[in-house]
Amino acid sequence: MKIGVFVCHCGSNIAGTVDVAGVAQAAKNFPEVAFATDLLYSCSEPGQEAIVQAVQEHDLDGVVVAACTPRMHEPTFRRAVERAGLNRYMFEMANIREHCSWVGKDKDANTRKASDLVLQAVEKLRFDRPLQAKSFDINKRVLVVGGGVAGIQAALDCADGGLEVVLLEKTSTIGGKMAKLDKTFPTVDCSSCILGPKMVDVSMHPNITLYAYAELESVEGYVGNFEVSVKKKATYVDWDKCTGCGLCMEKCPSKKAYDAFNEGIAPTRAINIPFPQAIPKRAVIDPTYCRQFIKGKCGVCAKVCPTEAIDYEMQDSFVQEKVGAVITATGYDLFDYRKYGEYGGGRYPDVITSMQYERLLNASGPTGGHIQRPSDGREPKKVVFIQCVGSRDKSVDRPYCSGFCCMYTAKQTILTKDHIPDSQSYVFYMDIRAPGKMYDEFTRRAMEEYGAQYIRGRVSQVYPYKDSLIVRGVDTLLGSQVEIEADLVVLAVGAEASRGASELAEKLRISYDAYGFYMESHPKLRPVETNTAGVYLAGACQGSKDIPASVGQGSAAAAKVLALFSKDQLESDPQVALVSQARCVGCGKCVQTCPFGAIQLAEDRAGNPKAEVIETVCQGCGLCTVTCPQSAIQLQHFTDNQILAEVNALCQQAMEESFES
Amino acid sequence: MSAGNGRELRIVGFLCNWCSYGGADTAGVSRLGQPTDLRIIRLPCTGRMDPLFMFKALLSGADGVLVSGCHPRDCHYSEGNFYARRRLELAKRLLPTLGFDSGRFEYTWVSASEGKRWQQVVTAFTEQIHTLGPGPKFSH
Amino acid sequence: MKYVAELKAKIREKLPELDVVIGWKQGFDPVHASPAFMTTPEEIEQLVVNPLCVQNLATYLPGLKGKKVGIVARECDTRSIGELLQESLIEREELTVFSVKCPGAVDLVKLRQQVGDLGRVRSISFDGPRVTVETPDESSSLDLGELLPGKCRVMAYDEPVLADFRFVDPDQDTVCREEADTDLVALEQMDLDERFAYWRGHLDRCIRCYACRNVCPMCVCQDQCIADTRDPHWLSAETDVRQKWMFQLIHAMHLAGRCTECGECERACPMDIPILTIRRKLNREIHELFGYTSGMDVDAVPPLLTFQPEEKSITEREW
Amino acid sequence: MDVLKLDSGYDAAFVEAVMNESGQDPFACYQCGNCTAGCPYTFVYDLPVHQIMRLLQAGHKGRILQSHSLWLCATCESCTTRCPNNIDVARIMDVLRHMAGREGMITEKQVKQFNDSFLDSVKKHGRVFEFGTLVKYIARSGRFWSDADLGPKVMRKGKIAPRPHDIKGKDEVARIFHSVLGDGKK
Amino acid sequence: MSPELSYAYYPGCSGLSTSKDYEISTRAVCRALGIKLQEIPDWSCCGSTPAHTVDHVFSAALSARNLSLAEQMGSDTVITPCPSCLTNLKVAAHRMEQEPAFQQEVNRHLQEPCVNTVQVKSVLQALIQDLGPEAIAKQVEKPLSGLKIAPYYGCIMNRPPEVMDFDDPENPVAMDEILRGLGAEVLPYPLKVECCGASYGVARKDVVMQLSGKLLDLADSLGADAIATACPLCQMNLDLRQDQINAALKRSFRLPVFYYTQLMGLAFGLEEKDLLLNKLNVPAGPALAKMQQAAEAAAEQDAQTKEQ
Repeated sequence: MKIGVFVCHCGSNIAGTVDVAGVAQAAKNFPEVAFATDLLYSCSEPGQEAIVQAVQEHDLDGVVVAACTPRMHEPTFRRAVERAGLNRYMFEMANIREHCSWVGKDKDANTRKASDLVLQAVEKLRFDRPLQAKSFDINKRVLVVGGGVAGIQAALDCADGGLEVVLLEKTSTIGGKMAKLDKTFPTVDCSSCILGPKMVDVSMHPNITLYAYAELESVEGYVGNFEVSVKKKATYVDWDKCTGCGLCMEKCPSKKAYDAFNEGIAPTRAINIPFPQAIPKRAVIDPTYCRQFIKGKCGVCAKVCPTEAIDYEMQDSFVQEKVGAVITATGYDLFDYRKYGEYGGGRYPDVITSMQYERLLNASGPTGGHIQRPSDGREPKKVVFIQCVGSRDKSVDRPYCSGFCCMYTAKQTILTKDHIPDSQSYVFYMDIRAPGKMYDEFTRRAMEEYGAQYIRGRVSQVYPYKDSLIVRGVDTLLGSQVEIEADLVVLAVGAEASRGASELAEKLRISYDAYGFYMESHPKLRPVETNTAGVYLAGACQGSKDIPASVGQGSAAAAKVLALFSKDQLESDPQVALVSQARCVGCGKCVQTCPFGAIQLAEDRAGNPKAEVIETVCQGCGLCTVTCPQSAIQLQHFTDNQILAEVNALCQQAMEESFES
Repeated sequence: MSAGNGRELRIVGFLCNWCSYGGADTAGVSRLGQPTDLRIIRLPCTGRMDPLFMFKALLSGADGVLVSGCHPRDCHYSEGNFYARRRLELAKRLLPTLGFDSGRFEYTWVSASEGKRWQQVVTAFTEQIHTLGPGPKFSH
Repeated sequence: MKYVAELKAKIREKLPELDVVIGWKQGFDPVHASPAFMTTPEEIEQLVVNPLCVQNLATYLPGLKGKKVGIVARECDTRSIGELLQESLIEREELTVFSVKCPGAVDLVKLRQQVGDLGRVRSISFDGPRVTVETPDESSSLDLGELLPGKCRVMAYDEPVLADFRFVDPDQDTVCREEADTDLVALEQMDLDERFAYWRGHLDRCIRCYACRNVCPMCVCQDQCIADTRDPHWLSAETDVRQKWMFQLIHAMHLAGRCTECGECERACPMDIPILTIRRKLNREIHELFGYTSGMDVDAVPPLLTFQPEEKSITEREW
Repeated sequence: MDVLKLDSGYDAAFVEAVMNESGQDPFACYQCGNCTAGCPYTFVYDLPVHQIMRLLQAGHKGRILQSHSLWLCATCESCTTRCPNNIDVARIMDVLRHMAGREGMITEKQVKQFNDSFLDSVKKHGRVFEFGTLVKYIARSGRFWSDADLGPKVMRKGKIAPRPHDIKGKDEVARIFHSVLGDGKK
Repeated sequence: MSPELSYAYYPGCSGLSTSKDYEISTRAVCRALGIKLQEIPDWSCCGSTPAHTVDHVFSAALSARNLSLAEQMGSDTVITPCPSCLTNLKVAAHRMEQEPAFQQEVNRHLQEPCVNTVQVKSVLQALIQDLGPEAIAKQVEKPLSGLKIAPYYGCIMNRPPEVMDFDDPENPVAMDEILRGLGAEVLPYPLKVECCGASYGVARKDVVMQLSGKLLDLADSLGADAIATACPLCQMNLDLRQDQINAALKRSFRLPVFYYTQLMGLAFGLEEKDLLLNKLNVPAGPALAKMQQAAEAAAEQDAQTKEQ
């Protein structure tokens, strides 16, 4: 075998703390290395060209590139060696940037380490064998989880692109958080005026199947061929019959139900259609408030329903769908404002969240768009906004900036002035984060045109005093404690991962961060992909986002799915398990442990049982290889011999040193 | 920044591609400094981690072995780390009987986002191995 | 044993339905018994059951898969059979178990320590706990309890795991017993360096004959043991102690959660290396971790082929 | 106000000492001002707490140790409880006060005198003898007793014990004073 | 009654003097509830605020001497009525637990080393967590019906939460629960944990006038008949200095400031010698009379409804 080794400078990223030329020099003495050199930027066009040329000039059989992490550029270099005429799997990478030059300061130690990592890669490469991908058919349907604006956009774009879409929504209507908003920044245009038509498009689109009030129960399979089970939660109303006329809601005698759509700011009925523009516009019974469920008698809705749609006996039901890709657009939830005891949220009725305020501002909200204090219905004149409630705060485990609160708070001060011209808004802020197009101009308008008082500092305590709320904070620019006797306090609550996000991630086998936000494949270059092939992200499930960014990601995820489905077949990753028929004794232990059912027992010609891998089902985890005592089943590209070669490469030297000392 | 007396010891890491290898990358991208003793072998999953690789490494002269994968329930392959946990825990418990300090081998879970945790793990484990000193050797 | 006649009669009765029945017969000298593969009534007559019948005959079962096999088995041997069944390495319907109450066993290493060269033994006879050994020079009366192999001292089996026919003499007591595992205790009293030196010393003597592996009833790999191949290349042919040590670890880990502690490995070892100790340690840990004892329940799943999302007995390290 | 020299004025040894003695990282502070916002004593401070934290980040020992605020903090723990960055601000204040005391920078003499009188009483009796503390404080501070109006109320109602309660282990308590603080006060 | 509760008891110096009423009523209430208090023999001062403003090892050593004495009694829990003592004892125990080196250093100065095995609680915590509000309510003979009370906890009873580890640091409710159980009307008093000025009454009287004045003002604005407190220092600032505050702020508050244990004793029907209500500077009479009237009015109404 003739191996070529290419050690990358990555500008000064590697060369700054690793003697790159020295590593290349050392590599010349490694087994079967026929050529070694250093390259300034191996991933650049000239860098790749140099590799291709060297392969052809020196008749190389395999290539090692020592550069960044394989999670970044392995595909790039595989394509390069393929261009040079080699099989793309005759290639290994040594990660001497993320695992070496960037984490160690001692250049000598880094250089030794880089050299070890190159030897390790060379030793592994010596056992590499050419692998060929297999093609398999795919199911060109896509599942979109979450019917907020990101999910709506993704569903519409996919459907317009000719794909069949299954859209799943947890609540009884699509629209998500955006449907609750009054106006949107920085244009102050009406939220439902821009979202409403899109919601209607979803309901009218021939390619979209919408399951509202439904959740993802389970996911099996892999890219191109997922099988999902959808749980349709019991609504106790037959939606095929329900016309959304609202008569039931009008007559329902249980009037104290929690109104999630209105953020609990006013009660609703136990049978409920969240808002007039709901899609689908169908009623749902909340059994925790419904008298029929609590007391076992009532039946008013069943009596008044003109289409006899009420069904108190309804059970959850399940439907199976086959899809080839999944877009998760499960959005976010709001920080629990009760966690700051000093602000009294939940104890003092006139301390509310920004989303509750949004419902007070909204003409279709419970107050008809008139701002009224929850405690006494009085119109507030002095409104205090407190920012960063559940953002940038380690003490509540929310150290991140939610990103949109500064903007919506500015919007709310503007709307407050619009609604109540003789009002005064005060905003306590730490920093104003307004880096979008027309964003900073917008916050300046709130201050300059609408007279909002911005106070740089936090609020330490809010408490009721007579008819008002005393807000005590600091103005750090003045270096002084400040107090405001306010009528209403609005807490700009931050975003957190949607409740249940981690459970969904486990079903989809995607990663999430410490706060439950989903991990993208690469923070810059693959922002809507996950590390699980065929699963994509859109919107705030990946991290807090405003509307333009969510819509943009919805479209981006759709584009990714359309690109994936542009071919009729996909190529499977050939790094799968392979059975040595000679060595397999047919004990079946691998069949027992394979998480994917990718191994079955078949008989050889002599009728002996032998394990057999279904290549397109195997995901390449290697669990079987460890399970097999005679090592008869080997994960290609991660064979026992390859890992043993790596272990030996790393330990041999230590062994020799220990004999020396 | 080698821990301890300046002389490096040999630590072999086996990391799953999806979580911990990514976590180590995240640590690198964030320039979170670490001791230089560790060398990482990339596995698709800790389910691929045969405990015999650990024994092999220790018998071949490694002073410490570290395995790291996805947190339980977060395995990219659903179940790989569940099997790994049983196998590795058992192997760890056998070490003292053979005359190896069980602290020479650790397995843990670090997700791709946990660069800081990876730094802590590497630093603490390297310190631990330096405290134990070079592993038992076979030279007579 | 008194039940031998009854046993022979039953085997004779069943033999027409079976391809072979495995038992013991007198070996090449007075102190050795050897396995007997009985296919004819004449061969049945040679059957013996006494403390010299030390082999775990279950070892032969996987190799006879597909045949109708009868087996004479002591209680501890049925544990191996149980494990084999559990792993589907043999089929229950192909198997007839003639379960005998164990008469005790003689560890020939211990016998040699008592009477010297075993080649000089003219005859050996058993009467309950007494063992009488005749050599040209003397006749010595020994205590069977003193001659028991280590494996009979750490776990007591009163009943078989499974049986089709059961043979017990009236008033026959269980010979094996549950005492402290002295080998393990001794090992645990050493410090780490001493333990390392202990194994390095013992394993250095290994001659890589693989008798331990060949005799093991649970070694399913048959001719495909990874010790004998370059693909994968786990072991080199070097005589370095590390290779020998690695082989023992491969064997032990492959048996983890499966080893039935029959002790055949240690009995077969020509160098008297205490390799059963490693397996016993693993079994002890497995019991502590998973509450599991191999071979005792034909329907159980071996602990390393399954998992719990929350492992109650595993405390993971915090960093 | 003086120009602060951010480069040459940075007293690294001081910052490190504060970090060591308090076990806190002042650089975790992002100056939100919550400590000042909630501090009941801000109205009598010359430097609000968040500025003390900022001066600490800037390494300006002099301005910090000369502040009156250090001696007016009552360790009510508002700042610590509400700090979004989990800094134990009250402990930092305590440590700064220790340092100021050691360097003889006592800007609120009366507070210090009251504390000393209190501790003298503990040292002498093993428990604090409130009446004695008060008498001693008045003598020490040389101040007109501003609480003279309370005297009759307290006395008449028997609210203050007229005699000390000496404990058996008072020598042991006195030894703690000597052995931790040395013979002079820290 | 639940299995007998028994604690090592640390009264604190002020209990012998300025807060004798707190001390006596605490003991009486515990007696009535069957709680056994074993006073730590020869306990010494915890050092209070003055000690920790000087040095942390010093402060911890003064506290640890008492923890060590409690250990020698064989007790596993020590309780104290005074929040200042509580804080000092708890901070010492917490830091010794967190930092073994600190514990060693502290022990170097003690005659008997402190192993740090006893748990420290306030009497309030023991009452609410170990005994429970139901058991307390059961003991009530004369409900405090009609009495509007502002519950005031003081600043250090629950803060910082990492150390004190009891109740909500911003909105504690333990005392509310007890008072409600006594039949009183507990007002939603928002400044439950705001500092009253602490020990600055002597050296910086102006501070206490402002801070305690604010507390009284808020209680007054809510229509409180009285304030209940759990801290000797707070009680002294609010009660003894109420006339000074009135003079300084030109106000005329007449709010009695009870120890919550006095109110418990009152509701339990204990005698004056167990309550020492006469030690309050602002007399309790008017408030109690009002309660009496309310009770009579209620009884009358009750009788009328029965007649009807």
